[in-house]
Amino acid sequence: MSDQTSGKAVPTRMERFWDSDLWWSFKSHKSAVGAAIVLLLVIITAFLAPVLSPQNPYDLAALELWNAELPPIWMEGGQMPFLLGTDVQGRDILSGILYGTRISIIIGIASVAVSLVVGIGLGLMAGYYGGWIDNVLMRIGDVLLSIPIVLVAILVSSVAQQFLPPAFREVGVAAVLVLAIAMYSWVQYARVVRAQTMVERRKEYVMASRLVGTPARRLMVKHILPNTLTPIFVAATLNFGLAILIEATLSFLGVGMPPNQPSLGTLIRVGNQYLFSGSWWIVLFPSIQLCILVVAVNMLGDWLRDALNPKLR
Amino acid sequence: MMVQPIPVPEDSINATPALDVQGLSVEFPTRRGVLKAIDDVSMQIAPGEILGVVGESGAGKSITGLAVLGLLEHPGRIAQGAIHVGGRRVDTLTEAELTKVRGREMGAIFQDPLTALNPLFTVGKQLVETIRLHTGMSKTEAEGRALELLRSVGIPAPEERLRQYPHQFSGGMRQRVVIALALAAGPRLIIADEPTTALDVSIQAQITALLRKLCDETGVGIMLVTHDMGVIAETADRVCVMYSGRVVESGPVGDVIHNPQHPYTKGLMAAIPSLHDRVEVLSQIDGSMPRLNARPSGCAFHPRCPHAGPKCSAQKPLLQKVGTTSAACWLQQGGTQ
Amino acid sequence: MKFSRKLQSITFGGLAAVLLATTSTAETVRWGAPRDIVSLDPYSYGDSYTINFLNNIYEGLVRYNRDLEIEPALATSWEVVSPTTWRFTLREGVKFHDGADFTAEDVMASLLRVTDETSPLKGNLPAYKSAKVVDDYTIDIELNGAYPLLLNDLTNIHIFDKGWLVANNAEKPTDVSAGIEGYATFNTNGTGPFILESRTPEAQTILNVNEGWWDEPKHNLTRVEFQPISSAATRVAALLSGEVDFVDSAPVQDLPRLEAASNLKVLERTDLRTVMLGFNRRDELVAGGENPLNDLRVRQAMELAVDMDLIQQKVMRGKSRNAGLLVAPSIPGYSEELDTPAGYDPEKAKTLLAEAGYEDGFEFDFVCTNESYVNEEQFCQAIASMWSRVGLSPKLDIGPTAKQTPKRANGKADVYTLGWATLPMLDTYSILVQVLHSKTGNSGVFNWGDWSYPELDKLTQSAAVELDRDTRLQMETDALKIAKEEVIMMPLHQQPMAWAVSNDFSDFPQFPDNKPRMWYVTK
Amino acid sequence: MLAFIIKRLANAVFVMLSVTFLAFVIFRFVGDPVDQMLNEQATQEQRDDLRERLGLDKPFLVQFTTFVGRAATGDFGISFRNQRDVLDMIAERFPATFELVLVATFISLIVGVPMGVITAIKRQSWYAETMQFTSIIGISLPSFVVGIGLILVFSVWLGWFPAFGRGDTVDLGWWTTGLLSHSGRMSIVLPALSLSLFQITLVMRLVRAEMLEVLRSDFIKFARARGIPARSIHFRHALRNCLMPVVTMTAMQIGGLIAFALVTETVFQWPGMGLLFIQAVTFVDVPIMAAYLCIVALIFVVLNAIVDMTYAVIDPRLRGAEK
Amino acid sequence: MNELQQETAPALSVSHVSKVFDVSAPWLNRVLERRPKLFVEAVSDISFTVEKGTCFSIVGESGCGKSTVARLVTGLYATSNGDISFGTGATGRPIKVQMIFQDPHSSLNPRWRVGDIIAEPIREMKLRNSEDETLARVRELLETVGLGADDALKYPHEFSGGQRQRISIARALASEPELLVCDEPTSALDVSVQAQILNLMRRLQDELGLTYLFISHDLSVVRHMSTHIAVMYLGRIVEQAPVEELFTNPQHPYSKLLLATIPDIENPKRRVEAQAGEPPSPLNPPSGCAFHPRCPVALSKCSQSAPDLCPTSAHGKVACFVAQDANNTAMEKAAV
Repeated sequence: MSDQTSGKAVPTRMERFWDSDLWWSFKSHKSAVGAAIVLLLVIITAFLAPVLSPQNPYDLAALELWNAELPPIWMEGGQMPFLLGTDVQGRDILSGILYGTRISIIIGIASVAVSLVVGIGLGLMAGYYGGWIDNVLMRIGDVLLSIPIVLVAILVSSVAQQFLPPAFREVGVAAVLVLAIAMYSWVQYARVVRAQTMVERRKEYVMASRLVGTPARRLMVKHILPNTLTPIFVAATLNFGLAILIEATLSFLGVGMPPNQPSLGTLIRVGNQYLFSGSWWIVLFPSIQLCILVVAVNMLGDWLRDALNPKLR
Repeated sequence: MMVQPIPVPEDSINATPALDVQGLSVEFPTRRGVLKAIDDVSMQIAPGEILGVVGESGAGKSITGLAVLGLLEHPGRIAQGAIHVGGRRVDTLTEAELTKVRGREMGAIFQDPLTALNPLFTVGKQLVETIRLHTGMSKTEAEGRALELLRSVGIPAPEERLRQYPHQFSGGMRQRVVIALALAAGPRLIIADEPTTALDVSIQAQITALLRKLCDETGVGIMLVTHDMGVIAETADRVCVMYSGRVVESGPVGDVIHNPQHPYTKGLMAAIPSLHDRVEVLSQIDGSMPRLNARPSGCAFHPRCPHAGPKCSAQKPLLQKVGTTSAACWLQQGGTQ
Repeated sequence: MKFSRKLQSITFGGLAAVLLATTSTAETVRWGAPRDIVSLDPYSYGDSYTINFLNNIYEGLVRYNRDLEIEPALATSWEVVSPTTWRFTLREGVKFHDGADFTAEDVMASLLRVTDETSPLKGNLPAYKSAKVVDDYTIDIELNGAYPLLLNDLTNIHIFDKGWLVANNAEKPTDVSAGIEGYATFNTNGTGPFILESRTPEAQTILNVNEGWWDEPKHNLTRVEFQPISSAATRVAALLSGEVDFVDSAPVQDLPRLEAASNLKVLERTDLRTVMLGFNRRDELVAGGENPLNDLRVRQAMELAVDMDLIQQKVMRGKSRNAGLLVAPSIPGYSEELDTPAGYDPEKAKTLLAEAGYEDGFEFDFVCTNESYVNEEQFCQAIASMWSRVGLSPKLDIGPTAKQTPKRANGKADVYTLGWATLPMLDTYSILVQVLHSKTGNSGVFNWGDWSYPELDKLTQSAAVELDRDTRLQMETDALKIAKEEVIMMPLHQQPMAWAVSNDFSDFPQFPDNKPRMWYVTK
Repeated sequence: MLAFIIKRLANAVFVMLSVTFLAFVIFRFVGDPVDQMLNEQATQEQRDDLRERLGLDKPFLVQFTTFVGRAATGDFGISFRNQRDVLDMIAERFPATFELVLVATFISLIVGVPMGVITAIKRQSWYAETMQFTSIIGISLPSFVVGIGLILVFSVWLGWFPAFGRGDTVDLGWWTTGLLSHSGRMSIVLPALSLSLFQITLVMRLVRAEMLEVLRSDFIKFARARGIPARSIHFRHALRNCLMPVVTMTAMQIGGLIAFALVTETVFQWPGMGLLFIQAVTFVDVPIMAAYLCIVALIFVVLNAIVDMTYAVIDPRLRGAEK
Repeated sequence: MNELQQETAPALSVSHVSKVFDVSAPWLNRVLERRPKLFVEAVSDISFTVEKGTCFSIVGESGCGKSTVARLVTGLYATSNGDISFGTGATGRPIKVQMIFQDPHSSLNPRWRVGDIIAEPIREMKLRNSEDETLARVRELLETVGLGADDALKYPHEFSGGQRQRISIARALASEPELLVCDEPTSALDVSVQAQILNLMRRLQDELGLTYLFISHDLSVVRHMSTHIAVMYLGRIVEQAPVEELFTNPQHPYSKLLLATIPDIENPKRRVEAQAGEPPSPLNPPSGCAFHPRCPVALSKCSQSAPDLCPTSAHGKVACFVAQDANNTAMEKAAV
């Protein structure tokens, strides 16, 4: 009876993955592979920053003003171990970039994670129950979407930072940024999940499960949720890039990370002041790193969107 | 009411078939190798004839229709064979040349009338556009013909309907509009891909009757692609049974239904529950149609065939005349050994 | 039809405006400023940058000349009638921009306005008690005690036209809380060398020459275009590309580049402003816990731990002047022998900290702003870094002035920056009474750390009423000495002041008070 | 239709009320307004007096109602720092931002739509792939980095365009425009370019996605089967069907651009509302922050409502829905 | 006595059940346009009983309310009116009901392994005590429906449509029901596969003593499967009869229309002009008998009042004035 399926050993999860269209599409996309490698490299180096970088740029005691504004190593006056030169505080640019990238990535991931949890949870509820819950949640979303994200982030960030007690300032600023970015982007996930939930809820497999008395919570989590994740996954990847950009923008505008805990945006803002004085390396390298990071993320997200879109296959 | 066919040179009407497909193969290159969706398919449709192409999903019947229209989706391609529409070879035409042939020489009707019409244009606009494109008529002339077409496909109050948008039509009426559009330039051939599947039973009968009538009146040849043997029986003159990308049997409708030659056709006919007699157990063909990337060697049907012999798995049978019909089966062609 | 005519007139109007805009470039200063003035009303906001700019439109009774000596302006002469009464004789024939005559009533109205209860500037005229119009061109000013610095204060008290104030219901300073705009906030009527043509806040303020100015113009300008460009990089770019021809605060790091540009010259000197650090002297630190900053050894250690020479060289590009005293050399009361920077000795600093019982250091808040002083963000980081290296744990808090000032003023800062130029008084007394004096009454307003040194307070109070200049200056110097010995505040440097101007200007005098006086500029 | 409009308006009012609430919370709780208004020398009596005059001693709800009532009439109070009517200040700056956004939008449509169409219909060609790749870079570059780069290259090195400001403006009475003067036109080039870069890629990608979607649809297949030529299919049938999302997004993005322009305005010192806002944030000039928030939201909401209503006019399906 | 009653009591009785959906325009539209609330009676006042071990079918065109009946019976929808009651099962408890769905693609969660899909009812309803027993039961069920035990580890997309429908049946059987509601179980399948599924269902009916409520639009399938048939039109049962009676002697004009228009392979009714007209919208049903605008024999009273479902024969019922009149006349004649 089970004609073509019997006889073959059942593949494991990993084998399934290696054999999947997704993996195959990935392998055949040069740009996606390239982007993944670059991204992996950026992330690994960022998280190995304490090991890799010659200096801890957040440790005030490690900064030596004598080493201020040294050019990159290949230029005249360049000094070991400052491969990419130093800024005006004697902060090693390479170390600053590695640590700054780490902050950017952490804020990006954290804000995506927070907004995912909130967005998926609320989206599932709105989509599954409908009615007034749906109405209230979606109206809140409308309001948040009516205020452009940069504005929300600036306001939240600048307002909330005021209320931070000094003891929490160091962790607090990053947390505030995460919340500021997440506050906006959960709406997007909530909407996607809600729409998808409303579709899935009517599907027959959900009815079949309801017929055997599966409780609503389990229905949502075990049945509906896994089937809404594909578009969410794509959106999350692209939003990760966006979150990094927003964080950089806020820091550039001066309402983000402070100069003694620089993220990439802060490094660019500070470096921008030295653009005309000849110390171009202070602004150039962080800018390049930021662009590389976001381009890689977006390229991967772009590929993922096409690869996971059943209509494009 | 009869549609005036666009005058065609007298001699070509009956002399050449509306459609002549010879040895057509269609391939889809995929990462797991090249899929042969259609394998060596041949069929002819005479003017004024309805050829039913029947088969289960995945048998390649729709792809045959699309290949004739030159509308295979990327990366599908015609690998072999020749297609002549009204005597003109179309499979070698460039896209630009094909564009001139489509609509003018051959029309198409698709399954879902809801999505087949551009929602942003009125029905009249879409009709006039198509008519003028192929006939060079003036706008007023084209409008006149559009009215005539709508009337001929049985749409009441066509003057009013011309100014309406597709969403203002019911499903059956919309399918009539689609048929009118396919007929707009008086083609010799219409590819009707599951034209009744999306419709209710009572409407379905109206549409098949309409197709039958138009075919008789205008002499257009129709390729009726469907999975519903009943529709074929009601509508077609001849039938082509497809299985796994190949034609396994073809012949006049009555003969194929009542006296099928190929084991697959036999099984298929027996599997349809009868409207008249009640049996305890339906005859069934075990298993399911192979996927195109795992087509069995020799006769594609042999793993499911109760009569299969060694030859069946070794060699591909060709379509051979058996009485009034043709079948591709070694049983009919001198045994399975 | 009607519409098209309207459109026509608009277009013609537009064309005319375009023509005007392109023809009036003759002797124009295009001024790229680091920030906008906040108002056109000099009394609405205690902001010296605004007041400095408005001095081109409004004038006081007296003014500083090119050498920063006081000279007559709207008053031609003055005499001290009694220790508490000064009589001013006013200049005749002076006209306001709207044509009204200048009289003693105008001075009276202006004094009332600036000393009004709601005026943010009333602290700038601390000795004022009342005034009395003697005749059209004579006015008496009554003081609440002997006060030698009245003229210095008056340089910055701009004179309004009374009639204009009355007509526009602007006799009182604009009161933000009332929720209405003051007329003087966006209109002017002064006697000065330039007349306001137009103003778009944060975009452009345009002045034209006042042909009817009472004084003999030493300038040849016809127009001043004032444009705030807050981003330093953009400001430099605009200067390099020739879009502006004067920048009054060029970033020090860009000076070599600007000097190298063929069309520009850089004017630099050290500012009168001394930048210093203040200490929280309350019983507890902001974060709680006993306050080590009350221990003199700790403050000394903090001073010794900072390598000001290195900062001068790297952060300030050699442009600043390291200070050992809280006032600049040209300020009366300055003493050269006291002006000895503490020097850099981290070992001794550690020893002192150990002696005080803080060998492991302690945590404290270090509050800086990011735009008040030259390269403030950078030198704060550098200082924090140096302190870290002797074992202290400064928590650096950098933000805009508007956010940091409430923290500093309300005692929510352990260590903070402050710059003091003694302007417009140009006398050590200014810093003594406003910063170093204990917080009592109108004194010690900027004593944000809340310290109290009775001896210093006494010297300050005596200096206030001492009419003999030398005695007074000695008292002031003595007070400074106490401040130095006790490390009440930690002087850092006199910050550099750099203007970059186009070579088209033949004369563009720079003043140590960092005030561009357009009436001395020739192109 | 009427019900639709009313519902749309009700929704808009709800959104505006919520945003106003947010603005009010900022206004009320970001620092003590009294602290911001009075200087350090003020006595406790002065403070209490001011508190009473501002109505800060009233219950929260009363304060909010007053705030909403005044905001509805455009009265956002006067700026702490500039002491001018906040609405006047914003109105003064509005033309600058609006012109910038308009020009940027124009550029993005002119460039983005054709690029989107090309990448959709010639999906496999090298130039389509190049454009697609470039668009990822365009969407990834932070606009401040782009702005700095543009200034460096086109102002400082090449000296072609001004680095800052708006150039000469022409006062039309109710509007000041930089587009009528040469220097104004030169000045807008770089900021508009920098602002539109992101937008171009957005439009391009949207058009591409929509085109691909529409090109796959049955009615396009049917149109091809009728022999409609490719050009007519692409531009008459397909493009028209994907214009609505493009129009929607463009209109919605105008709201977003107005806000996003603050980055560009900061880099190019463009005297628009965004610069005003950023400076207000720096100086904690709360009335301006609150007013800007409300006004941007209002623009957003109004554009949204207009788009929704245009929808009903453009799409025969929605038009016909009311019988 | 009691036992006897249990034996003969029907598995399912549906009496005067209606289901009304509120499809009103939003509140504001209604107020502004002075439109009343709008309800659609998807199912109106239907009654039928299903005897144990039989197959009761409901046929009709799309939108006639037959799927709604299926969902009402399974409890996915609540009734607006009327009662649905179940007989007593073999164990003495009320009969359990399960459902087989139409679309084998959407009726199985694509992210779940087949084994988990089939085990879900067992786990949810705690029908087995241990995991081992559950898995054994899953294997057993897979084999019952003709699949291999090792298919439990695969995902639905690895199966063909027919196999998926088998999985669907296995899942339905997992909760050990005695009544299966089958909503168009074969309409998405190809003919040869349809035969497999129909045969399987017949086999299971015999082996497990199942009762079917079978919903379909396909008359030939219905004829093959059912013992009783109800024909629905616009929410009402217009005719109800044992299968042979309905096919040989349809009473209602709509039943006649259906039989006349379905394609018949054996006796193609070619060249017969099909009856015009389309089913009316349920939003705006015609007055009286809903079929009257399309009815060739409609009387004037047909547009005024709706006929009740009245018995015409021992087992047959019809809701048509004309058919009832004819019947009465015939009976009178017979009586005379």
